[in-house]
Amino acid sequence: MTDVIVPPKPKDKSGFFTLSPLNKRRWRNFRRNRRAFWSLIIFTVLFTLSLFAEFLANDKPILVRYDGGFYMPVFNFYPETAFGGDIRTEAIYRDIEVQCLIIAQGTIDCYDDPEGIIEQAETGVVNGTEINKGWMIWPPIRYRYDTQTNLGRPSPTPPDSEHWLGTDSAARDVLARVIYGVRLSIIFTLIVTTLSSIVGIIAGALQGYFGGVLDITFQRFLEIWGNTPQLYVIIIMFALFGRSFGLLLFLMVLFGWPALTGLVRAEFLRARNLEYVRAAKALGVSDWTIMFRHMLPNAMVATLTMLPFIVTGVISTLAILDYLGFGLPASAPSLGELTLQAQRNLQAPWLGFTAFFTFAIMLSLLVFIFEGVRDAFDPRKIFK
Amino acid sequence: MTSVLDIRDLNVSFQQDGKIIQAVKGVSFSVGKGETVALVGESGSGKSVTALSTVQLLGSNASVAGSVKYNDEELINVPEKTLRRVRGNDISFIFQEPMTSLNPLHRLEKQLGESLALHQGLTGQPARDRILELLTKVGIRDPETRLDAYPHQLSGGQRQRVMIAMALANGPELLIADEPTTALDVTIQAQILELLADLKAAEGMSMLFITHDLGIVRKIADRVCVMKDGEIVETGPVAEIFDNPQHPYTQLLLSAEAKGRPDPVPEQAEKIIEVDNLRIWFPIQAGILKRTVGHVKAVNEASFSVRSGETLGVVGESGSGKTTLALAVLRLIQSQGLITYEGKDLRALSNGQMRSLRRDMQIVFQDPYGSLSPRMTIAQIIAEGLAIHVVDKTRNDRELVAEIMVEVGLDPTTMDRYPHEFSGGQRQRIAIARAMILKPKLIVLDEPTSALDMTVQAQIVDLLRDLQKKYQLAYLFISHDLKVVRALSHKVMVMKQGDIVEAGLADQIFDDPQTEYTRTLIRAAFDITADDNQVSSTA
Amino acid sequence: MGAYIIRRLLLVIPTLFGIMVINFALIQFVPGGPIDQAIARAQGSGDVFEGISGPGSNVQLEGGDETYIGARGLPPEFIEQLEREYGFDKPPLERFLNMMWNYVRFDFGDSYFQSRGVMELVWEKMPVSITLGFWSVFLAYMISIPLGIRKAVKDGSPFDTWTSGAIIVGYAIPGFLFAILLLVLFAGGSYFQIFPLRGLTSENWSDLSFFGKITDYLWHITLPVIATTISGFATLTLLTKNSFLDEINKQYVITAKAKGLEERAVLYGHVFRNAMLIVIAGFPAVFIGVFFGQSLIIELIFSLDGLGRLMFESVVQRDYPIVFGTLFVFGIIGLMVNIISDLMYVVVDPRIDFERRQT
Amino acid sequence: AEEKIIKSHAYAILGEPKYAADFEHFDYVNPDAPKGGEMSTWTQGTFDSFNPYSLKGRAGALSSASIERLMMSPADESGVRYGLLAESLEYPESRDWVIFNMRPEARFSDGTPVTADDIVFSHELLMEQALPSYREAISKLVQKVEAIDTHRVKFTFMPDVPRDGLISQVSTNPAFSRKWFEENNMRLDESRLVQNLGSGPYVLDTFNVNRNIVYRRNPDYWGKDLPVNRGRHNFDKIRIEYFTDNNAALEAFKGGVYAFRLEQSALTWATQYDFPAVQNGRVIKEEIADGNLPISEGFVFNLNRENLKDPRVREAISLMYNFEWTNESLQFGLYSQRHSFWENTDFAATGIPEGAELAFLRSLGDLIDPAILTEPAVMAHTSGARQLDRRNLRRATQLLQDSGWEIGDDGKLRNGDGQAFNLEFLTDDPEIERLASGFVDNLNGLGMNARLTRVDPTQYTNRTRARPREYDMIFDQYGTSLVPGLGYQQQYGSEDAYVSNFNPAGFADPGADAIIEKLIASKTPEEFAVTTKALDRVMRAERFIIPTWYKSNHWVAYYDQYEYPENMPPYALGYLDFWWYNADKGQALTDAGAFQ
Ligand SMILES: Nc1ncnc2c1ncn2[C@@H]1O[C@H](COP(=O)(O)OP(=O)(O)OP(=O)(O)O)[C@@H](O)[C@H]1O
Ligand SMILES: Nc1ncnc2c1ncn2[C@@H]1O[C@H](COP(=O)(O)OP(=O)(O)OP(=O)(O)O)[C@@H](O)[C@H]1O
Ligand SMILES: [Mg+2]
Ligand SMILES: [Mg+2]
Repeated sequence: MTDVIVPPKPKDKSGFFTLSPLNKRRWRNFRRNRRAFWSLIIFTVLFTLSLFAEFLANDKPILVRYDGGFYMPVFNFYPETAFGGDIRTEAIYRDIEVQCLIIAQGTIDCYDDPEGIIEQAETGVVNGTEINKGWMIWPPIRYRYDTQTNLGRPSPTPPDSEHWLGTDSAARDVLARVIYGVRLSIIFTLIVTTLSSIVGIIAGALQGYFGGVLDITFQRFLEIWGNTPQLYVIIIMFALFGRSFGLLLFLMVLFGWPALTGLVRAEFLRARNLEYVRAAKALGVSDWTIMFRHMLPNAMVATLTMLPFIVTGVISTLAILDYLGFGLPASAPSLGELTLQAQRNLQAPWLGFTAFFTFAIMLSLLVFIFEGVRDAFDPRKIFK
Repeated sequence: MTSVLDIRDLNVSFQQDGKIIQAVKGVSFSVGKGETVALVGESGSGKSVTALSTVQLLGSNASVAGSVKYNDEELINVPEKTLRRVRGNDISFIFQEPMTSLNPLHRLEKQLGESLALHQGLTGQPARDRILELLTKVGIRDPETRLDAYPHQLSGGQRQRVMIAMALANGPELLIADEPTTALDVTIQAQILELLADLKAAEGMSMLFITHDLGIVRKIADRVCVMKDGEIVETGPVAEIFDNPQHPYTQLLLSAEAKGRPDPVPEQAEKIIEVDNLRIWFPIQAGILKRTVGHVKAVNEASFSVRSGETLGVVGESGSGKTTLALAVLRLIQSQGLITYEGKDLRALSNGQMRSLRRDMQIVFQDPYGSLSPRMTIAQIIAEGLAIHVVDKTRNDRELVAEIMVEVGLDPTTMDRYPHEFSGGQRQRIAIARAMILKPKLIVLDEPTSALDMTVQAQIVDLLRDLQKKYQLAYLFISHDLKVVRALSHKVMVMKQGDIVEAGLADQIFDDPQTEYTRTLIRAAFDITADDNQVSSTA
Repeated sequence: MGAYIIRRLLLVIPTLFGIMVINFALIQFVPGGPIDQAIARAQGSGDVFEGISGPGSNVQLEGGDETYIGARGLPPEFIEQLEREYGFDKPPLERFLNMMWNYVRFDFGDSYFQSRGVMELVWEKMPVSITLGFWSVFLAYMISIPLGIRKAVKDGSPFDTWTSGAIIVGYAIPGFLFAILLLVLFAGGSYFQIFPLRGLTSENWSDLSFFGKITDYLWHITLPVIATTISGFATLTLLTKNSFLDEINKQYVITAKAKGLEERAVLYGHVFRNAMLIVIAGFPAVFIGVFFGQSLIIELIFSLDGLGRLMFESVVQRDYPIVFGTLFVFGIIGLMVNIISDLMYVVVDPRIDFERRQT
Repeated sequence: AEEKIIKSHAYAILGEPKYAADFEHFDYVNPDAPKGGEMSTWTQGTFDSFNPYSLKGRAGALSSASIERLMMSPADESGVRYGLLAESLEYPESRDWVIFNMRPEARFSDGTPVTADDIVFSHELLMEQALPSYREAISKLVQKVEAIDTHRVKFTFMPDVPRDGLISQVSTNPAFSRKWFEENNMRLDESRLVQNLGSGPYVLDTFNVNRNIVYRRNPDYWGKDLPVNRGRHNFDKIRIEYFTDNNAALEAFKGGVYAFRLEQSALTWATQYDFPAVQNGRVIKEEIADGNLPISEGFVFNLNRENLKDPRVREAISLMYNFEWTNESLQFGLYSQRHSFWENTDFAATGIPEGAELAFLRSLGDLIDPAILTEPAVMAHTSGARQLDRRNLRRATQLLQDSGWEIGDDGKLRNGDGQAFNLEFLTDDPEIERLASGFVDNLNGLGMNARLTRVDPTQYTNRTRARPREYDMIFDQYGTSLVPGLGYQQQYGSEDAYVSNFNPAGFADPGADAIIEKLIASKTPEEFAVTTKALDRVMRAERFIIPTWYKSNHWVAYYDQYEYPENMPPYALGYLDFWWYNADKGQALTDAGAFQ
């Protein structure tokens, strides 16, 4: 039968990976949902930006030119002595003296009259001697999440040209904290959500699909697990291993995965009776494929709906843990801590607004993206 | 004659993944008061879409243009409220796919009682009485015991009859019936047609009747519209069309018939499957505790065998346990008794062992729609088996899929669509393609041609016969269409209420039925044909 | 099915036992126990909520018995006596068995830090918890489900878009910030003094007429309930919407429409049960949950004394009788509710069963 | 041998009581203060008990206020007691015992007289059911308590304990009613919503758990005309409102739910008190001088840690604390830097030792570092406006280098063995976390591996109670007082240094021990001053605590209906005690709708 026209399996232009026609259709549908598509783009952009937080907000210059050499303080440690100073600890680039040293090729007079020397250095000659003028490239925000600023005013201070979102109650730049905080929360939640959803969905699917003893014992296990006071486990683990990002992550996955299990189990209990499952079985499809290729896409409503909320749920659990004092280490740029500060400092509404907008933007983007995904997977959805 | 339904220049198009598919193109016809118009034509030609668009029951991706007037009232682009008044009461619907058309979570009583309450305000005992009456009329045995059943506990034909009862409940003025008798055995079919004829006579009910069974058309229709590719190619009084078809397609349609006889089975053919004393009883459960209060004896002590290259036709009244038997043979439901496949006891195999055998035993389900995963494209669905059971390594899956699609009469360019974007007959062919692509040794076909028009039906029958010859396939062929059974089967088994009442060689059964039941069955089948002849001769 | 239920009921016992064992084992490893808490108390600190409610604007009003507390030495005898008092002089196994024996007889003992029975305390906190639990669930369901259905019907319309926006914003507002905002705006002395600052009822509640009592109660709970509910719409609404979207195009819905049913009847009579398996089956849990509604932070902000506070406090203070007593009782209830939920699945969808599939 | 028996209306630990036996009223009260009105204020949390003598339950505000004692302390003298239930006291010079002569007119609020037997009963009750720590302490001091007759009670002290402070200790014993306890079957070690029967000026009026407690002035109070009570207890009612949330409480104040607020939070004080009622003068916001000895709070080193044993290291670490920046940026500039353990008093060491102090220090010989004799007393360092002060950084580096900690090429401190400098700052208080985070950052800047660990209060207790102590640094306090007392040994003595909870640094120094011995025994204020200055000097030189902040004012805000005496006493704010209500102003406010 050579005359059969096989619709070409469209090749993806990128050539890196090829999408099946169905996935292409889904992707097209997703793209047609402009809200979801733009949300995805914005989210990706924001997230990518936040990945480069060190270059956006830092109390160290990205690049330093000193005495003919290049220095990258963001990555490397340089003592002040490296720039001709006399302090052997890390150079404090925010100090005018250090800036002067860098610009004026380590002129020691910088300790006495930094402004003056810098002014002279502009001319290329300091105190009569010609110098190799240095320079620095700073990130747009000259604060890291834990940099305490020298404002000379009680913090929190309202937004101004120096601190675009003001400072928080520990005199730290709110914008810098938000940038780092967003990165931290997103990485944290993506990992936690991915891991716990995978485990949770698989567990729920197995339970619902196979039923019987597997279901009944696993459920009991979940019940026991669900009744374990997380706070104690967290306290114990923190006491044993110290507070850390990784440990908290591990604990959140540990306690987070049953969230979806019940839903998926229920959907599977129902779906396993449907005719197409029987058809797949008759075809000899393996249980695994039946579960994840046939049933899951159809039993995914609840899961897909819940996912953005699980993501934000992780963020807010993190926030609440911070709030209750069982969260990340103190100086970590946590959004929860920001909210707590907002509550404590009602006179500083910019804290509350920042927290709110950060949450709202992240959540809306996620909800819209997942709505798009859901629609893209909906065979009946049409896009005008 | 005043027309009850007047369709002018109806255009229906679907939006499908950015493309526009024109399903109905400028269709115009009308149905007069008390008149029965039959809509026949190729599978996928737009019959169902035309019917559904009359009262705006198409999904949101359809756009309908033109005019549909019901008793001079426009139904296109009018508020839901107007439509609601008309639907169910004045215009009743029987949907093509009864298997999926009932609410799976409502008991029969509720499904039927709902329209009664809605349009007649009937509740309580009177409603119940009426429901029982309706069920009896459509030939459901022991209707009292069925009131509490859920749709999934009914056989395909039973569900279809429930649909019919539902449609007739309010004595509609216009009945739109989309292949209402496909899942019914000939006796019941006759009973239903009679019922419809009565209603027509007594209450002047008009009908728009969609079917591929030309026998029925001859029997009950006044006029016929022949559709092809979304257009009406020919229309006229029944007799005229049948006797003197103008359009080539009509001619083709009328001449198409499942003809011929199966090739004889080679002598040395070995038994593929052997069933001994198979019994399937469904518990009847009550209350949330689900106490078992009795059993539906779906299949009692069935024994038979099929050899390779052989076709065993299974016929019997609707609800007699054919589907149940078929499922049990492939170990898709639990059963008692012995099932031996190539000498192995199927019931003793582990799930894994069973799985590797599945390549060789395939099934086409009675409910094709339900058996297609709604979120997979048909290319995926058809090709799925290929991924599990290596068939032909040298060739690309999509090529194989395209090939089989052409063989069953589907357009391969549609392979990336979802199941719901097809017509009933097309879905049935998808299900056939899915089974055939694996070239298995045994195929169970549960009413595989019920939704197919004559031309396609003939094509499929030929295909089945060809494949059987080529690959020595064994078929377990379940059908109500005795002509098709005749054309395909070497042996025939007749079932009634779970029992095999008669079994033997096809010729023997057809020519010399032993039991009364078989005789009635065969008589009924040929009665209608006889009637046809009558109609055509009198006209 | 009957056998299944009996099996499930019997399994409650080992499960509960498992829960208790795990927890008991766990607390053996928690740094800091009731004794430390007692010592902290003896030294005049150990307020659990200080970290949350803001650094103490707390004036020491405990009567200035400075010489009494002044002798805050920590002789070993003191600790020994505490240990005796809390039963820590016995080996863990014995303590555990004692505890279980008592619990089996529904004797939950007294709090370590209050001379009152555990159940008495729980009982006392119920009004607040029920109020917050009931109203937030009630509002969430009453608003979310119809809203979700509407959104599904009007999928993609401007209505769909703006309601999505609204519920997301609601969800994104950190509950406690919102609570404070409400409090400052509508209860505080700065803006509108419309609602009361704290409590469930007025002081003179018992003197009010029946109608007065109701209005007084509603007046008091408005702000806390709004604050607890605001974020609760999003999930349920979107779940409803998406579930409906999945069902709304199915063939049986068209059948229902063809019967001439009204849209409402189609949506609520036909689609609802099919679409909302999870929501319906989850309802018993939600309903029971109403009685144990916990919203720690709202309780703190509105000075309500509910279970949220009791439970958190007991965990942090290592008030183990309360921790274990509540664990036991809520554990039993939870296990029962799980059974009911599973039965609900079957009620909603009779095709569902829990057996192993043989085929 | 006949001992001289001293009989007096008052007892002073040091020196002489200010008021003679026939005084009419305390100087600081307004003897003509009008009676009436209501004092209302708030407190945080909730209450579930009225028995503050048990660890169980949270006692309601002022729940022990109605319990009177044998003697009371005035607000303008420290270490002095005047008779309350007791008219006078008698004791021998040796102070082996003391007899209190009780006022026969004293009555419990149910009308029954307060007798010597009740005092005996109270003592027995406390010894049986009070906190073990208290029992422990008292049983070591008091041998027996007996009623000599109905109104004379005698306390006999243990033979070998120092006598100082014993009398004043027992003179503040509460007086419980035997009859009430026995009739009602009450215990002292339970939490209950029944108040102990007392004899004081106020009785419980109403209470609402989780909402408020109201006390009412007892018109039949037996002691209302006593000189010690003149001009006091002016309010008819005292109402304490309960809020869990600080914001809610403040809002309630703004809305007039209660009328008096003593502010503890700098943040609130600096930012929240500009609401309309303050602007239009309905609410008065003022700072009232606080003459109390500031508590010696600060960042405490764990001296048991090897790394922290060198005072130069401790000094280097101290230099990383920037008081000026912290106060300015985080504390609204409301605090002062503390230098001394007796800050703001004449007992603090200043400059180079001279005179009696020098002589005393010399007498200690080589128990103390000779540098102490010649160097001025250690003052807290100053820092510039920048969080990490370069000058201090340089100096700290130098100090560390001197003590063997070199900064490596990676900027990390290492000792000779190549070990890094790890330091954990432990806290359970988010506020401290906020205030100390800059300090800890600076330590990292100095090349240490410093981290700030916050744990929950129970765990904090657990870790600070553990021996050896499980922290490098914490924020804690040392207590000092204006009179000699036994506590000094517990706080600074080397005997208990390892175990004592009052010595979080584990400070132990033979020189300090010698000074403390003298300090406890000092008989006159002059003697006391010499010894405190010496101790102050020695302890400051040890730098075991980095002195932080203190404030010298009470921050109060109240509706303009309360008034207080012109010459406020140094040691008490007295808003529940000797303030009074101006009915006219109160009426005006009420008429203007200030209250809810
Ligand atoms: N939702 C849809 N989206 C896209 N195409 C559709 C959709 N529904 C139907 N079609 C297409 O419209 C055409 C007409 O379908 P229709 O169901 O009316 O056929 P039919 O005449 O009833 O056929 P059959 O006899 O097989 O039932 C078919 O080609 C089908 O593929
Ligand atoms: N799950 C079930 N529970 C209870 N009864 C059932 C169940 N499935 C089928 N039945 C009953 O078993 C009998 C046989 O059904 P089956 O589907 O095998 O009939 P059939 O011969 O295929 O009929 P049709 O020709 O109408 O499709 C019917 O009476 C049906 O009601
Ligand atoms: Mg059709
Ligand atoms: Mg069937």
